Amino acid sequence: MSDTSTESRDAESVIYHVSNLKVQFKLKRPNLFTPHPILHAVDGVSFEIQRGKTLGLVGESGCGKSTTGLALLGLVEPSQGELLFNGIDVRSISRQDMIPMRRKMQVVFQDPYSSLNPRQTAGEIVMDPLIIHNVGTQSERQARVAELFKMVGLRPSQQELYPHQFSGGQRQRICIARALALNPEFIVCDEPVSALDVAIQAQILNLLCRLQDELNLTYLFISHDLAVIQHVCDEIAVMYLGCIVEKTNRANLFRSPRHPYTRALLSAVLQNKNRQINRIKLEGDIPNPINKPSGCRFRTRCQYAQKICSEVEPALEEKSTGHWEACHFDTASPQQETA
Amino acid sequence: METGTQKLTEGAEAGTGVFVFEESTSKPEIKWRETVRLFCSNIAALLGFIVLVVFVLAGIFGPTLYPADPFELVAAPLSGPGEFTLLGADYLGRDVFIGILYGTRATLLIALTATLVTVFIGITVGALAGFYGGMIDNVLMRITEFFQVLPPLVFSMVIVAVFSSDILVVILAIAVTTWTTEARLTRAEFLKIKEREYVLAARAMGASNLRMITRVILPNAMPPLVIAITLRIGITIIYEAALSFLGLTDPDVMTWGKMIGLSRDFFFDAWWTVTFPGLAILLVVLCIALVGDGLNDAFNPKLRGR
Amino acid sequence: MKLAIIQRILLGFVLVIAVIVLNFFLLQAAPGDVVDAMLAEAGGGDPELAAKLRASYGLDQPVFIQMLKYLGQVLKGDLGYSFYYDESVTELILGHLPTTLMLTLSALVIAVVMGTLFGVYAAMKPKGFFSNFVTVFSLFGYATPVFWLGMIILLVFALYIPLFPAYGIRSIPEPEHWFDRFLDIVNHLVLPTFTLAILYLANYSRISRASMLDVLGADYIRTARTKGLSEPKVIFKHALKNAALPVVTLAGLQLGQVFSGAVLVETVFSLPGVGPLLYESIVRRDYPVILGVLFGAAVTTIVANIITDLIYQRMDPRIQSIT
Amino acid sequence: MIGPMKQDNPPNSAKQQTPQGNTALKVDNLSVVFDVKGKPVTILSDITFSVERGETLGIIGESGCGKSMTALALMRMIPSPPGRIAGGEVNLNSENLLEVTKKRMSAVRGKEISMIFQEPMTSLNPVYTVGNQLVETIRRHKTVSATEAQEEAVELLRIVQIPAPEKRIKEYPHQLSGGMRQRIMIAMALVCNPKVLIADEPTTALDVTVQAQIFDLLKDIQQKNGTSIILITHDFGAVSEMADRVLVMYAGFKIEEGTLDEIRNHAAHPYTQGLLRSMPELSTDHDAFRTPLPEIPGSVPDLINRQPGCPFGPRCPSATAKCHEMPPMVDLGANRSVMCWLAVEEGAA
Repeated sequence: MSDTSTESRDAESVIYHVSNLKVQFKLKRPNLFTPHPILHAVDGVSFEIQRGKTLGLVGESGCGKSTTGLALLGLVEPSQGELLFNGIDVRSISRQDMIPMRRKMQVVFQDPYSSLNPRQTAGEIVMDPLIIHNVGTQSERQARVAELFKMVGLRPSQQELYPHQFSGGQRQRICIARALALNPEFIVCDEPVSALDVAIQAQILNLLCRLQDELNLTYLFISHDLAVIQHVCDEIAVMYLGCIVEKTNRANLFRSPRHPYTRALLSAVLQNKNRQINRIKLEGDIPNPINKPSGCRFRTRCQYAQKICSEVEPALEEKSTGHWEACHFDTASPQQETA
Repeated sequence: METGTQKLTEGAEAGTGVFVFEESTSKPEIKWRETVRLFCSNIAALLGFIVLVVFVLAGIFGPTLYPADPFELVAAPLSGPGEFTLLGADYLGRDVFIGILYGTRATLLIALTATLVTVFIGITVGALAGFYGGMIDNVLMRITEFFQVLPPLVFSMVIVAVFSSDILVVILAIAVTTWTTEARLTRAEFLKIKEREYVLAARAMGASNLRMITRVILPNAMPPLVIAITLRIGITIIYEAALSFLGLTDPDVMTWGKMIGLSRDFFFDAWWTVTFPGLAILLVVLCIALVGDGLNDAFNPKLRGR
Repeated sequence: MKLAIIQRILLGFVLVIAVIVLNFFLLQAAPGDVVDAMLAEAGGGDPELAAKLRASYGLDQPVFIQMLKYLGQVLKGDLGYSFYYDESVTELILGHLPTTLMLTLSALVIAVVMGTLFGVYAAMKPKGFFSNFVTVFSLFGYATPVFWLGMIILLVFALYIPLFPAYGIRSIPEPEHWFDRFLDIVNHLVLPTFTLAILYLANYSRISRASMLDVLGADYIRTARTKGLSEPKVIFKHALKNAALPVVTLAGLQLGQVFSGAVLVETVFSLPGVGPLLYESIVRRDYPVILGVLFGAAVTTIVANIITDLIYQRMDPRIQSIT
Repeated sequence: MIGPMKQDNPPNSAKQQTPQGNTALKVDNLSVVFDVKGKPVTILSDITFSVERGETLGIIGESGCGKSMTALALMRMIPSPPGRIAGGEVNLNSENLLEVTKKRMSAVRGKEISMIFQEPMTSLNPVYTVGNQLVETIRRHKTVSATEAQEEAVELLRIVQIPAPEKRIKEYPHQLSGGMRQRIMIAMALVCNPKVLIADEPTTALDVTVQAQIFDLLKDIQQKNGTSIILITHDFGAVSEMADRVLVMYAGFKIEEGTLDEIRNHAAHPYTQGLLRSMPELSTDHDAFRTPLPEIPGSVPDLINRQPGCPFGPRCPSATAKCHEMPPMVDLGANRSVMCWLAVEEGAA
């Protein structure tokens, strides 16, 4: 696999262009006399997804990675930002025009137990998108469903079964088949393997990779697991509290991570082969996204935090070719090695 | 061994060829069939169901097979069971048995219609509030809250007193005062199911709101609703009986509650005039409860024994 | 916390206003008005007098103005005048309220306390005899019409085994000593309270049994056991408080229905409560009293709901801070 | 930093210094049966292991393999009915916990053996303050006054590194973050310095960075108190991080046991091998990108309709006709054993 940063980035190769995306949720107020608390779930995120590639969004719970995915699919209403899918502004088009767009983008969720309607058989679930978009005749639909079942490694005879009669891994295969039904170009994989057992994870990851190659799919791959991200993603964006703190290709991120948070996250990964010796310990917990710290949002847990960090929010800047970072300092320089 | 592992990387689900275990051959079980099977294995529920069927048949065919007028004076006033009539006569000499027989039709009909109206209002309001949320939810829930502070029986007594004791008014009076329970339940179910990822997935596929409500969410919200509706029929029977007991019902229709109410001043002298109609109510509602319990167990086999 | 209470009371006030508005429109919809009632009492009158009277009562003004007037009147505590009883409706209702309150509150307290205990005990042995008893008992509680149960209880405990008086709240003549008078009232209240309580008891024991079973499966109960706490402590400290939450919610929601039950029980036992007052007024078509009772019942429910909310907030710390 | 000390500092490895027979907990042939629709289903089959003082034993397996059930069985907290302990011994201080009275058992819980759970969100009672729940634990096992217990509770919170413990102790669980709640759970488990601490997926519900903090804390406590830890997890990374020895479970059986190093590098059972290989790992080899991961086909067997023979048979790449029979447990010396016909053949050869 070649390094994507050297490839041309013309409009043709970009399938999704996101700039300054913000999503806010108005929370229930505790009583009538206080204003609604605003949760800034996604707070100004920009990236591009290359056609046929995988962009990984990685971060801990509450960092806004899933919300970003839902916003790209038009399933949550952004409060600000530009979303260009194949050059078309998704936010400005009418409801009616959105329907054909939906065929091109699909989603696979984390929990295969809650993402299938328990009242439908597996076959009906996979056929549903075809019915909704009125594709083909009944017999064509049935043929398509059988084909999809084969594609994801299920037997056609399993169409008659209900979701509760499948194991977790098989359910996730049904979800993938449903996502593929309309021949989408772009799929948001929202933690597709987090709820599965280790041995099953491998099955699903292999399937997703194989399908991407066969069908030339583009993935937005959302995960908290850096090992999984490293395994499948070409480009990676690290999110913390609603913002991207680092964005680069896979080789750069894992070979020379820059942002203190990325490095802490990497060193916190539990490894099978050896125990981490120089673990960077982060103090405390992720702050509440309703009351974010001023300035740099990572400063409360950052060992390099200075006065400026609480005053000015660092912008996401290209620190070296194809390597973007939001930090006031260059903390990844060699002094780190001695620490 | 190495070759073995590589052969397996294709992601198929079957065994490895050398060593094939019999695959479990459980037939695809269709959910409702399983539900019916579970229901029938519950003897009390089945018994309740049979008794209910008997009452319904009596309500439908009884008056045809046994033509009589429940208001007719056929026996000596306050004569006991077995004297002139099967279950005795009331203070004017009306036959208690014929009253119960004819009351079955009226009582069940009023209760069923009132339940349908109640459930229709309740589910509609609850579904809209739960599905759309936000402002719509707020407004509908404030309205629900308003209806909840009006004590149901008192409120329906007032409605009947202000308008009229026509059967339609009685039915509406029952429905208007009790739909809030169904609305709250439906809303709660909708809110819960709305969070499930398959609902989000349906939206991602481009399903319309109507499809989401009727095809995706409502079928999954049905099990608790079916149980609630079943129990609601029983509650409505008692409710209607209470209104009739107080004399707030159509004067030309004989119902079980009215029989008890009419004999209110004489029951110290003739226990049978209130006991038998009351037992009829008790029996029917009890059987409905048994059926409801059976449905509950059948829908949630995990909760059995609770 | 304090703001939440103020908010709750404000919302209650809005509901009261809404009930008054509803009352006004019901009054409009009712056949006849105050003047008709007065003239009927006086044995008829000529249309001219009627028109004059209507003008003096402001009945010729636009509906909206009349509604505002009515609203102001009710908020001042004036619910109108009963021509049948020849008394102010407010005073009439306040006079009948103590009996109703005594009956409903004692029945409710008995039902909630005993019901919770029944439920807890049944949940500890979900397959045991007592647990099955609670299930059957609650089934009968659901299926029995309260007025019929009252009549049967009267037959048994007042007629065949005459242990208690059959009707009224005081003996005639009344005993001299205040304590004897108190005992006399209690004696009269035993059967109606028992009737009402037994049905609610059935309901509460079922709810608390289900809720207790739920809570006993919770992770924090497992934690309490791994800490080595004794079983009574696990049940009565850790489980009970959590299991009681749904019971409190239900009790709050049901207060209005307790009122409904009281109407029927009072009618059966001929207690001088609000129930028979309402019944009589409906027979006499005495609309100011009918709507006054509706208003009173609604206000009682609203106040009860506010109290329930406050109790709930005290029991569940999660409610207090939402963020 | 505790990580490096563990490797460089000999005094820390307490178990190597102490003589043999320093076993904290010994489990023999523990079996658990559940009645499902009147049919007995064996959830745990003859589990045998022991834990040395100051040692961490990792129990690893996929969901439904019986690892959490093992923990509950040790505490005698199997939900009953439908479950029951069908046989075996759990020896702690030369006392078989399966035979002591209920009263004695509840005195042992929280004092000699403590437990922490996966979901710190739901494991604390939401309607009582943190302090209340800590104090009641202290007063259950120690005769101290309320104020003394209160002071002790604050001290415990300090030990588990909770900032501002005097303030936190008055808060309710919902006011704390997941990491904080797990620390509270640990503090509660430490009240009496238990000999054995069972940690059932203690970090699964937590974020990666918080997970590391909790592991460091557990190691710290073990080092100070010489507590034996039984770590139950599905994550080999967590086992590598914490454990000295590893026990692999599958479908209610112990299928392999050995030191961390042996399991990691020389796994004998095909299941263990598959599990280790199928795990995506952070690698420095960037060409490994998207190479298919070796997978274990199929999924965990249904315990109710299990076929006779080796439980892993249907999914095993090296299965032979012999695997229709139950393989024996093969002892490979010093606490190293494996349940597989392959090992039997190797032993014979």
